[in-house]
Amino acid sequence: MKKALAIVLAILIFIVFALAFVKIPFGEKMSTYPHYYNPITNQTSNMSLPQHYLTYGKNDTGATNMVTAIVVDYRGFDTLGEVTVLFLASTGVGSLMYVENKVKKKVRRSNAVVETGSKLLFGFIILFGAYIFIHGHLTPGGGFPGGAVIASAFLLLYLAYPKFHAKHEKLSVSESIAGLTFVIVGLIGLIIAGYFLYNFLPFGLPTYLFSAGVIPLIYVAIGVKVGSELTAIVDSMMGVRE
Amino acid sequence: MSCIVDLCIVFITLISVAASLTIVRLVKGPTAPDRAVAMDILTNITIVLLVIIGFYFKRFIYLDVALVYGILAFVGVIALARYLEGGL
Amino acid sequence: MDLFTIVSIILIIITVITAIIAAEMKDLLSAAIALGIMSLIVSILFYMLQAPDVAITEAAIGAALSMAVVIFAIRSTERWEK
Amino acid sequence: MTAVVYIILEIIGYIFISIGTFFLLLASIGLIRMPDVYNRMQTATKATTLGALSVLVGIGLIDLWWLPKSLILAIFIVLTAPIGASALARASYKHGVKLWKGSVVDKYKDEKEED
Repeated sequence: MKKALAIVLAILIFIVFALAFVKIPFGEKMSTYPHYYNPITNQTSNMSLPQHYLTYGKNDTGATNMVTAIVVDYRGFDTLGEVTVLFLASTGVGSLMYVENKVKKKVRRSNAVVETGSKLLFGFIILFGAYIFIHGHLTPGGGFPGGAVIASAFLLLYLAYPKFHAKHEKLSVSESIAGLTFVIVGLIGLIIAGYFLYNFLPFGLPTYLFSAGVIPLIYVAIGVKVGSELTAIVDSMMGVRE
Repeated sequence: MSCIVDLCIVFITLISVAASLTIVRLVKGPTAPDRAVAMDILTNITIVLLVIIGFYFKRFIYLDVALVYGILAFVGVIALARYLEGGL
Repeated sequence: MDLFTIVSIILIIITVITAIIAAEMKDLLSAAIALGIMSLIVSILFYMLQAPDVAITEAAIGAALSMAVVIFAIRSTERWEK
Repeated sequence: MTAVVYIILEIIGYIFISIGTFFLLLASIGLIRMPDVYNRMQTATKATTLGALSVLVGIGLIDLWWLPKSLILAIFIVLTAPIGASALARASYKHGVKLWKGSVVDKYKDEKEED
């Protein structure tokens, strides 16, 4: 009875959502609002927003990957908010999992294959994560997946060696330095041009590594920050073992 | 040129049939290690599928997704294995 | 119907089956494995819809981290659902 | 002259991809047909590693611009797949999965005391 009621309710909610969203033009040129007003340059254009990004994005930001241009440049302030949400999540997990008298748990050691292999692959995985977030403006990827890859490298060491522990002080220091870099880059833009996260460095040639102004700088900061936060989450969920 | 595209899509279909055959083991498998083996096989099949779909689209930069799976997929398998042998 | 549509239909059916397994299984470790497989297939679907950025994020989170966190949670509670 | 070489490389690459696809299909059939965990792991892991390597080399031969990155991916697979498989086999032995009734030798049981 309860299950049938739940299914009927789910179907009703689905129908309501379908009716509500079927009218919204998705990615098309909207006929009722044809003018996109740019508040910075005080211009109006009669393109839709995706068309505007695809047409002017490369000249505005210098990034080849348009998703990166939108995430870091056009919507950079939102990204600062997302990183802050992740920081709050990490703090919450740390405070929930904190125990005063830590009981050391006796666990079985892993075998030689896993230990040697994880020691060998740790450097490769860190290198690959750095590649992902440094090349964020050229290839798919960016700060968030790069940070997740770096955290996975530390997770591998936690799994292979029962006695491994990342120092919490160093993690918080690297995380704070990365967050400060993000905010300081934004504030320099505020001082130079009058709005937050202004792209003040020269753009360079597109498709080269040193291009797109401050975007690679911000993505490196986001990568280090996300990596240390996720490593702190893994560390506090792992507990103390022996 | 059209011949090349046809061959690629045939390979993609065959490999996705292989992926759906591993799901049979995931549904049937009596114990958890059977399902873990199915996942281990499916990660390898997924890497190949990603590479061939990227080749079908003729996008070189799409290979990065397959690289992420190639280097990270075994970490999840090792987490499972360490839990099963009581090492966590 | 061309072959590409058939491939996407196969992958969508696999996604639905693994999601049902992850919800209904009494053994929570098997449910975690099904969740990992679901994130794999969803990543392929994002990739086929030409969204490599979403696919790479899904791959990096779903391949190792999310399953490891679920396994840590199972370790500190219980493996079998009552 | 060079065009002929490219066509020959392309044909060899397609042959490699067909071999790889065949082995992947065989691996998934073996995963269903084999009787216990160790047999399944033994069939499927070896066959998928060979199939994946063969497909990657084939794609590198068809379009030579893809060769370096696909070789890097092949190296990653060669390094990671055996580690995962051996850890999983050892874990399922320690977890207490019984061998199939037709198996004749169990060498790990004798070495287990040293561990």
